[in-house]
Amino acid sequence: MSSPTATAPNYELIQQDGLETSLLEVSMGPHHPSTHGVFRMDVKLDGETVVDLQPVFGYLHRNHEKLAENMSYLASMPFTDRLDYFNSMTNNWAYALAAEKLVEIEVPERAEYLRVIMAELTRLVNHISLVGFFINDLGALGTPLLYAFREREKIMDLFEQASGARMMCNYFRFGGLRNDVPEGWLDRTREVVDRFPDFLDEYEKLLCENEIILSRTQGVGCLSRDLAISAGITGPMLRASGVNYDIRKVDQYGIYNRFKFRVPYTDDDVGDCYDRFMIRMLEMRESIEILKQALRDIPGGDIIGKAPKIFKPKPAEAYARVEGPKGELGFYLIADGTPKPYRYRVRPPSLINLTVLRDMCLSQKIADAVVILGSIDIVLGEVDR
Amino acid sequence: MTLLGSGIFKGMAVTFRNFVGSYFHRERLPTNDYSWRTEGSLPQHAGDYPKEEGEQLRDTTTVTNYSRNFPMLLHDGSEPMDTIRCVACQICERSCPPQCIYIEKSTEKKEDSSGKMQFYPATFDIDVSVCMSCQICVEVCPFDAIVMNSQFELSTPNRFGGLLLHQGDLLKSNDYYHKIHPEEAAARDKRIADEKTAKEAKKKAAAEAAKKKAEAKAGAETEAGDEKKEVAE
Amino acid sequence: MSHTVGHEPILGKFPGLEWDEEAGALVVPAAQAAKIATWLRDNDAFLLDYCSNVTGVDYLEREIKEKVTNEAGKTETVIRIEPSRMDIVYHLYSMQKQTGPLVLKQRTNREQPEVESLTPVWRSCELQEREVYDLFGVNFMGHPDQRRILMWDEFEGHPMRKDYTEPFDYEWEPTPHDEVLERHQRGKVIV
Amino acid sequence: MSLEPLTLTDILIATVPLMLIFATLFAFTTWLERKALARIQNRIGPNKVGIPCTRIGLFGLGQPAADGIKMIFKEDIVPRGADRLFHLLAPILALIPAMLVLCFLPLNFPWIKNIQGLVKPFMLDGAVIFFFAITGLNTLAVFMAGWASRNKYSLLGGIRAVAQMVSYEIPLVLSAVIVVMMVGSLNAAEIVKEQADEYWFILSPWGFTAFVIFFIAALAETNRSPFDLPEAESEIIAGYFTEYSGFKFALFFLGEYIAMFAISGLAVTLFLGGGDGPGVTMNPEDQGLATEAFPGLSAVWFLAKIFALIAVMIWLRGTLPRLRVDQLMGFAWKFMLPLSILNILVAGFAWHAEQLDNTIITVITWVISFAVLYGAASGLNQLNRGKVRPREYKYAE
Repeated sequence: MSSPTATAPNYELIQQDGLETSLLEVSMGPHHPSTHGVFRMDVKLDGETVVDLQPVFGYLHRNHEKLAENMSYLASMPFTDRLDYFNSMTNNWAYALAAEKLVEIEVPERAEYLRVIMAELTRLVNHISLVGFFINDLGALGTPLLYAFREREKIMDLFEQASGARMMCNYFRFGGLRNDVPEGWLDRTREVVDRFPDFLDEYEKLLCENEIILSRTQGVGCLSRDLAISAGITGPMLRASGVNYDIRKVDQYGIYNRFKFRVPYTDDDVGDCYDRFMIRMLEMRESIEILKQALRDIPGGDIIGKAPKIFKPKPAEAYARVEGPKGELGFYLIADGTPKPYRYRVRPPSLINLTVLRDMCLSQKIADAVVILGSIDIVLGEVDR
Repeated sequence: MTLLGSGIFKGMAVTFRNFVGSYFHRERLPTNDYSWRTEGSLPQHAGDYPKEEGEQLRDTTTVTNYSRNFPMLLHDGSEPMDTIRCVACQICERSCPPQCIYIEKSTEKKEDSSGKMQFYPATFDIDVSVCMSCQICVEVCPFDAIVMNSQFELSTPNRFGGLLLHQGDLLKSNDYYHKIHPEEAAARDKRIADEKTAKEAKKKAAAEAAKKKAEAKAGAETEAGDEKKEVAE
Repeated sequence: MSHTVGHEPILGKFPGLEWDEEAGALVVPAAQAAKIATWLRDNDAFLLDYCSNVTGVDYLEREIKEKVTNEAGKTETVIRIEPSRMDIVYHLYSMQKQTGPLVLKQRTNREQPEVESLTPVWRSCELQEREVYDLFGVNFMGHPDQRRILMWDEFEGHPMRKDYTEPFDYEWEPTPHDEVLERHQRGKVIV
Repeated sequence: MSLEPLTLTDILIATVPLMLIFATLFAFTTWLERKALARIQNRIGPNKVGIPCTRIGLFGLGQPAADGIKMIFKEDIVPRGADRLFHLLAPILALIPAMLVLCFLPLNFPWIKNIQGLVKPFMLDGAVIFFFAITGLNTLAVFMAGWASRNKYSLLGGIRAVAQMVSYEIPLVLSAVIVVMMVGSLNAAEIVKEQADEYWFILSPWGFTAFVIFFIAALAETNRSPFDLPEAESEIIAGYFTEYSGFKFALFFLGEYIAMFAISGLAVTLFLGGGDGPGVTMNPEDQGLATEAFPGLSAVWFLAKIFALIAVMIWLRGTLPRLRVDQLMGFAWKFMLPLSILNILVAGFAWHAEQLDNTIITVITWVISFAVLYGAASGLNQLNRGKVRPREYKYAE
């Protein structure tokens, strides 16, 4: 089996009666309404059809890894918030997991539960706003997006009450969490979680049967199972391509083995934008199930384990990964016995999911290229780091 | 067979319900009227924007109570510089990830609020154009001297000077802290008090133990020697 | 739980294959990397079809002081010089068997780093190897599209190398806290 | 009926109030659209700009004026290398045809009753043909803007606009043909009179089908969502007016809304009975003029119907995403065109059936034609849709 690689269709310019035609080269981005940030696609068009597409990265590059290598372990924590600024909580968690692997800190029970709650709330936030943005890319005038943001706001309030900030939470610490949640927070969360399915019902009614959305997304941006595995696609995108692989189930990090939840995936080898959109819609319902169980079972107690005052791990290597809302978010740390990591590496799901952008966009329409990019779900803070 | 275009009609029903609902159900309309009472009372905290004054005072669950923005320095009494908690140990300066804190230690010691002789910061600047509100300075501070403020109306036309907060801008009283973050401030004060009593109890116990030991060891020694020992403690 | 992949069966198969116990990684000789990778991917015992993470690690030449107990039973400090090197690290998982990770390392010198590209084996290496090329200056032989990815094309140097220094004409926007930065750059230890 | 030649005063009295009214309505419609969209999206919408120098908000009714002032004072930027002349002409050309066709809407404003000569515009015998001929010019303006901007997005937008407008012109005209067939006249006033006498055409099966086709095609003609491809924000920035700013942009904006009024006005004329409504009797002997309960009632009804249609347009805009360009063309050629041709046949048979003047036969004809049209629409829909339908998903425990 050889690795499937991208090949541009053998495209030939038509020359007729001495008239020369050429492709229309459009540089979509770095400021374009729907590249989700400063991302560029150099597109070659034949009429409306995409003949070639080259993603161009690096407009938001700040060498996060180098910064972190010149900083104490703890000081990188707030910078992980800024990787994928929709999911600061899961970013924190992945980094904390990697650091905890280096020094083996016990995480108290309550902190583990709160970590799961935060991560699943984050997943709701990410998926709901992603679906909103995705429909926006399809050309809806922001209505689904604003409904999504209406609900996101409620979860953002919860984050703010717990951590003090809406997006840059900086809430996780090695061995636990920074502080306990305030009084009554769990009740407010329960209320939000209980009402979320109603919103999802409404949202599904608005979107899932709409003929225009169906015809715009089905058969668009197909990603075969083999290519998805080979290209290292993770997260909802992988499951939409027909692979049942969820790191919450495979690695069972944290306490995910205690919760009963299902992982939606598709069985057929289509993997188009509709699948990716629907898998995210279905995943939100499962997140709500996890949240309900976690909120029911959460014990009292300490919030942070016995972490050393000065974090100075012995020389070792650790790779930890979590199922972030966008895919596998991994942190690879090499300690050399100093308070700074010798090597600090982020495995960004957004960047690696973009590997197949070209393959999916070729010979689609330019409007589809935007939709496909939307369905990949990227955040440029993470792509460029 | 479904009705022709039924998906579109369902969607239109949803938007219509939201259209009507936004007039009747408050929670469908997350934004509030962007208005405040009089010309003079400009918003000071995030909570001011969506809320009327009375409503905001009653509400302890949202924005101001929990949010953090930029750090501030705490002082205990009425005269800020005399009761400043900061002892210019520069831990926060060293652990600040974007390195936005600048401290100069004083050359001589001064009495702090509890009467102890301590250093104090001769200069304490925070460049809020760089600060990323991560709260790590608050966590590392062993003296509870620096906490997060929730004031955010800091915009200024001066890009260089205006965003560099000096000691005078940063110093806030503990009462102010209690007003903006009541729960957190109460917890912090309780912890400080607990630590203090624990420390005192420990000290007392240690002193007593030492006393006993000394007594047992050399019961016949003079009082002067005993005193000497206590001083050495 | 995820099962780590046993490395023992692989060691005998290929000459020159080493197991780095400290790092927990399989060190492959650079010339055979693609062959071994393909074998690992297609062999039924491993089926490592998913390459999660690709990165480089730059090791400068350094002196390691070690306390060694000599024959006489005395401890003495020995200075050992570890040569500089460049590691390219691959984290491999199996999606079919749900096992992993197996860490694969290609080791090369850091003056003229050159390794075999594994992009033909796993597509997921494509962008990550470009990133390693960009930030570490490692040349991947057989990479279909080796260009800079994060830095711009005219950029000189490879910023993730440990000995990289900013060029003197680096564009710098003055801020009111330049003094603070200066003090930090004078070599304060960050706790 | 012989008419006196028009004087300049007559023309001014007929046209200036019309332009003023529609310019005001344009301002009001932008406010309405922003407000309604905001409410659909659970926002408040414009609510601050009211009477200047006071804090009286007036629900943001001053917003359009503020927008207008802003637009006028904004810098007019023409890209380097653009064709300056056509860049300037395009927004003007976009506005003129839209304004022009407004004159031929059978609006019975009270002041025109007194001037005998001014009845003439409403009695233009080829009003419907004239309407389509003039609105066709809009395509030219859009393409001119797209080409002259020297911007690839503008060009794409211009190309899309031409393809879309030309394609949708056909179902638009074909559905209007049905009304012309039923009435036997191209005169707008006569069409209205016929509907006032018999029934509004929207109430018959073929009329309803024709109205739906007309309305959808009208959305496409005026580049409204879900057919706003020429200005698709998420794909090609702002399409053909990407490079327009300031007053030129305002002219485009104005032209677009006036075109909306015009095409809704035509829909009202053709299918919704024009100025007909409670309190209004159309005078058969005095073509186009009506006896009203109070002066201007007929015009109010007409405008109310226009606004009803515009409200639906806004509602659709707030709900639907955009079609793709091939689907858009497919929809026009594979769905709307066959359906409207079939509709013409159905309408023809129905007209003959109605000539028999038998209630039972008429009812049967209506039922049959409804069934035929709905069946044809469903069939075409199924054919076009292919395998597109909601899917089932699996769960792994």
